[in-house]
Amino acid sequence: MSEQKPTGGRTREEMARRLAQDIPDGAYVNLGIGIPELVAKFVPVGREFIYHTENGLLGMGPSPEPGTGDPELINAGKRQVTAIPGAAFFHHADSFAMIRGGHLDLCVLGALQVSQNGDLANWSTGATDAIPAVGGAMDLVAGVKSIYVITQHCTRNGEPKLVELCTFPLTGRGVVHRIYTDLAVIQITPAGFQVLELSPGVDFNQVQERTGAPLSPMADPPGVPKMT
Amino acid sequence: MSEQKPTGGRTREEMARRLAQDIPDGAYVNLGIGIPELVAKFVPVGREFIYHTENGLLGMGPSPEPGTGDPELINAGKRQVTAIPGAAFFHHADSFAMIRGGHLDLCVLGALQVSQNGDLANWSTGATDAIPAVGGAMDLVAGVKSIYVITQHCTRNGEPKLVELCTFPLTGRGVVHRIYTDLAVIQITPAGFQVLELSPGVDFNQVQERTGAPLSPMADPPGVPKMT
Amino acid sequence: MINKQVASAAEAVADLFDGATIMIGGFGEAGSPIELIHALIDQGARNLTAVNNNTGSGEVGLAALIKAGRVSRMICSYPRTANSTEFPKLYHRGAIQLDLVPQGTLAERIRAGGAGIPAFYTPTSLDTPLEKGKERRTINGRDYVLEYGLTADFAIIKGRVADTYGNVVYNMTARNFSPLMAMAGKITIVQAAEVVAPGGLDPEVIVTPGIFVNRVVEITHPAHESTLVAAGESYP
Amino acid sequence: MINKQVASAAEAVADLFDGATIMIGGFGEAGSPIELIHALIDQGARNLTAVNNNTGSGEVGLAALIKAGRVSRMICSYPRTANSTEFPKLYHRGAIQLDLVPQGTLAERIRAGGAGIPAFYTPTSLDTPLEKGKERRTINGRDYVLEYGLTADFAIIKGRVADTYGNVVYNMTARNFSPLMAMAGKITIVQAAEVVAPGGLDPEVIVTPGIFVNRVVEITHPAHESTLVAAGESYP
Repeated sequence: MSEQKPTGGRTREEMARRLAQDIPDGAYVNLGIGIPELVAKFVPVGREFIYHTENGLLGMGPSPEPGTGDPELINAGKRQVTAIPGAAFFHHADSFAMIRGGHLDLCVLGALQVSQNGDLANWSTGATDAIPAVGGAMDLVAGVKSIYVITQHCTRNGEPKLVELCTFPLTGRGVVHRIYTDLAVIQITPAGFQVLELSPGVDFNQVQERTGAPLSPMADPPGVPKMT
Repeated sequence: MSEQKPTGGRTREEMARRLAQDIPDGAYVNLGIGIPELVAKFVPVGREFIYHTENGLLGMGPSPEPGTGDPELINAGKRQVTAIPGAAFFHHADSFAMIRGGHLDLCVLGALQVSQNGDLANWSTGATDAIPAVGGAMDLVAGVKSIYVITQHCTRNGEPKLVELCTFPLTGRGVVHRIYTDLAVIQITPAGFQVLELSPGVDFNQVQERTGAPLSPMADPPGVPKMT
Repeated sequence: MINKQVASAAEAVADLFDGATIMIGGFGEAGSPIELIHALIDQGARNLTAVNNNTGSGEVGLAALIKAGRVSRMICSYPRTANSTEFPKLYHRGAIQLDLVPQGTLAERIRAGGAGIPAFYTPTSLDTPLEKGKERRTINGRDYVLEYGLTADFAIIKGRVADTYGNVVYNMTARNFSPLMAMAGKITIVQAAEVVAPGGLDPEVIVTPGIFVNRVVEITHPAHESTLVAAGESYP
Repeated sequence: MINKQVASAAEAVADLFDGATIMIGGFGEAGSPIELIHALIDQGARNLTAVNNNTGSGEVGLAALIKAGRVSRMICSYPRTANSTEFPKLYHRGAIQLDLVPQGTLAERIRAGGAGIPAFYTPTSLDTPLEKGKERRTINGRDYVLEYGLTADFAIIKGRVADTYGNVVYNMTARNFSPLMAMAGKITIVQAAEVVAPGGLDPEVIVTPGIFVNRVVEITHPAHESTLVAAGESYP
C-alpha cells in the first residue's frame, strides 16, 4: 500500500535530521536500534550531544573506519563503534543507574505502536511463536527524562502505528513525549495526539487519515529546544 | 579492682597474637578500631591475610614510616595507613557490598557486652547524654562470615562483659562466633559460652567467676584453622 | 601465599556440577569468556541454569553450550541476536526454559545478589507483561515492582589483565556484566589475556577487587566469537 | 560546546538555597571538599540538611559550617570523631538534629537514590535500636529491614583530576562516598586539583562519568583538614 504514501513525507534520514534539531545542546542521549541510530548523523551546528550506549559507554562516537574496529567496543545493537575523547567505560549496573536514575536527558526509540496517552509497545507483537526479547527498552522508558519515538507513521501494511490503545504488549505506560514520523511531529498531551509540525507537502487530513486516534492541530510552533 | 585480675591473663598484644593464630591462610579480614587493630601485627609464619578497611581499601598495609603518610590514605579509624602491592581502592557502596554480601571471611571487633547467644553490644552504652555513633559495626556483624570479638574479660570496674543478656543497645543479635579475652578463648555454641582454651596460668573457675553466664568447659582442643 | 592462578581453563572449571547456576560474562561477543565456556563443554556438567544477556551466536561459546544440551534454563534479556540459531531451535521444541528479565533489572539483580541486598524496588517493567507475578508498591506517589537479588554457584568472566590476587581490569565495552557477576558468583573464575603479580595493576584503576575472584587463568589470545562464526567453526 | 568548568568555588555554589539537602563527600578528612564548604559558608545558605559520614573536626570545613549554624540536620553514621567539637556543642543544646544511619546503609541509600532505586532490603540494623520505625520482611527465611533511597539538591565532592565533561578520578581512600553522592545530587559540584580537557583521562579508569557532574572547579592545592586544625585555624 506504499502508493498511498503522501509524496511529501520525510525519508528516514530526514526524520532523523528533524528530530536532531529538537535536541538541546549538551544533552545526554541514548539512541535505540534502527532508525534512532541515524539521529547521530545530524548534530546541528553549534551543538554537542553526548551519546550513551547502555552496554557501558558514555561518549560513543561514529562507526570505526573499515578495518579499525574492535569487537570489544560495540553499541547496544552490537555494532562496532568508537569512543570520543572524554568518553568513559563502566559496568552495566552503573550504566542502568544512569538510565533508571534519571540522568539521561533523552532516549530515541523505535515503535510498533504508540497510544494517544503515550503508551509504547516496541518489543513484542505478542506472536506466540516468537521468542520474546526485551533488552533495555523497559529500563529506558522508565528512567530517561524524555522519550522520543521515531517511526514510520504506518506499518508496511498501511496499519496506523499511532493508536487509541496499544494492542501489542507494552514497553511502558504513558512514557512517550513526542513522535517523529515520515508525516509529522506529534506531541503526546493530556488531550492526546497533537500535531506540532507537518512534513513538507503533507496536510493535516492526510495525517489524520493514517492515524488510529484523533489528532489536535498545531497550536504554536515549537520554539528553540532548551534543556529541562 | 584490677588486683582481682588473674596474674596469668594475656596482655592485649598476647590476645591479638592468639587470635591471629586462628585466622586461616588467605583470609580477607576486617579489623575494628582499638585492640582489633593489634591483630595485624601478628601474622603467623607461612600465612597471608588481606586486610579490608571499610572506607575503601582492600590490601591495607601497616602504618607509614613517620613523615611518609598521606591524609587521604587512611583506615576506618581515620589513622594513616599504607597499601600493599596488589591493593585496590573502591567507593563505599562497593566496600559495603563486600561486607554485606558475605565476601569477607572474618571481622574482629571490640565489645561492650557479648551475650551467651552471641548478641553483641559495641556501639553505645545507651547513656542519654552521649552522642550516638555507629559507623560500620552493624553492617559488619550482619554481613561478615565470622565475627570474632577481642576484649578484656571484664570492664575496668570488674563487671563481666560476657553476660546472659546484653543490657546495652545491640549491634546485632546472635552474630558473634568466638571471643578472645585476657583470660580465655570462648566459643558461642547453641548451649551458650564454651571455653575453647584458658590463658596460661588461668583456671576455669577464675574465668567462670568473672563471667556473667554459665561456661561449658572445653570439649576438644581446637584444630588448625581452615577456610570455611 | 595467596595465588589464585590455575594452570588451565579445564582446571578452572573442573568442579562445576550438574544443576549449577552459572553466570557468564559478556554482552553479545564483547566479554564472552569463550575458552572457559569451551572448557565447560568438555567438562560435561548438565542441567545448568545460565545467566547471560544473550544466548550466543553460531556454534561456538555460549551457543555451543546450549547446542550441547547442557543448559536447561536461560536467564536473559535479549535471546534474539544476529546469528543466534541454537537457542531458538531448543526453545521452539520446548527443550530450554527462558526467564526474560529487562536488561537493567538483570544487572541490578546481579549486583544486589553480590552486595547482600535480597530485594529492591524498581520502576522497570511496570504496566507490562513482565510485571506479571511481581509485587507492586507505591513509594512517594510512584509505583514500583519488587525484584530479587540473583546469585550463582559459579561466575565465569573475561578480563584484560588480572593479578594473582584476583584483581581484574577489563577491555572497553567488554566490561558490561562481568564485574557484577564476579560479585554474585560463589566461585568466580576469570580468564585474562595477561596475569601479573600483585602490584602489577594500579590500585586506583582496578575494577574488580580480588576479594570477588576465586580463580584466574591466563588465556593469552582469546578468540573472538564473530571471527569463529565467520569462519564457520563449531565447538567441539 | 560542553564545558562544566566554572571559575571559582564561589561561583560553583552560588545557587545553593536555604533548606537545601546537601551531600558532602569525605570520610573524616579524606576527600573533604574544604574549599567548596568554605565557599558555602561565605555564600550564606541556611537551614541545610547535610549528609556526611562524620561531622568534621576543629573549626574548619564541615565543622565550621556546623559552627556557623547553617546545618539544622545531619544525616551521618559517626558524628563522634577526634577533634569533633562543634557538632557536640550544638547537639547538646538541641540546635541540630541527628539522623544516625549505619555506614553501609548510608552508602547504599545514596547509591540507590542516584540509581533510581526507591527502596531496598538489608540485614543491617536488624534487632537493634536503629531498626525502630523500619518495616521488617522475611525473604528466603532471613529477616531484613526496608531502607529508602536518598537524594540531595546538591552534592559537593573532591576529586583528584576532572575533565571539562565532568569525568572524575579520585585519590586513594579519598574516594569513599564521593562517587555515590555524585550520582545522588541533583546538582553535583566537583573540586579537583587538576582540570583537563576531554581526552585527558583514560576512559577505562574514570570513576565518576561526567553525566553525574554539573560543575567542576579547579582548586590546585586543596587544604588538608588535619593541617588546618593542627595550625589552630578557624573559618571564616
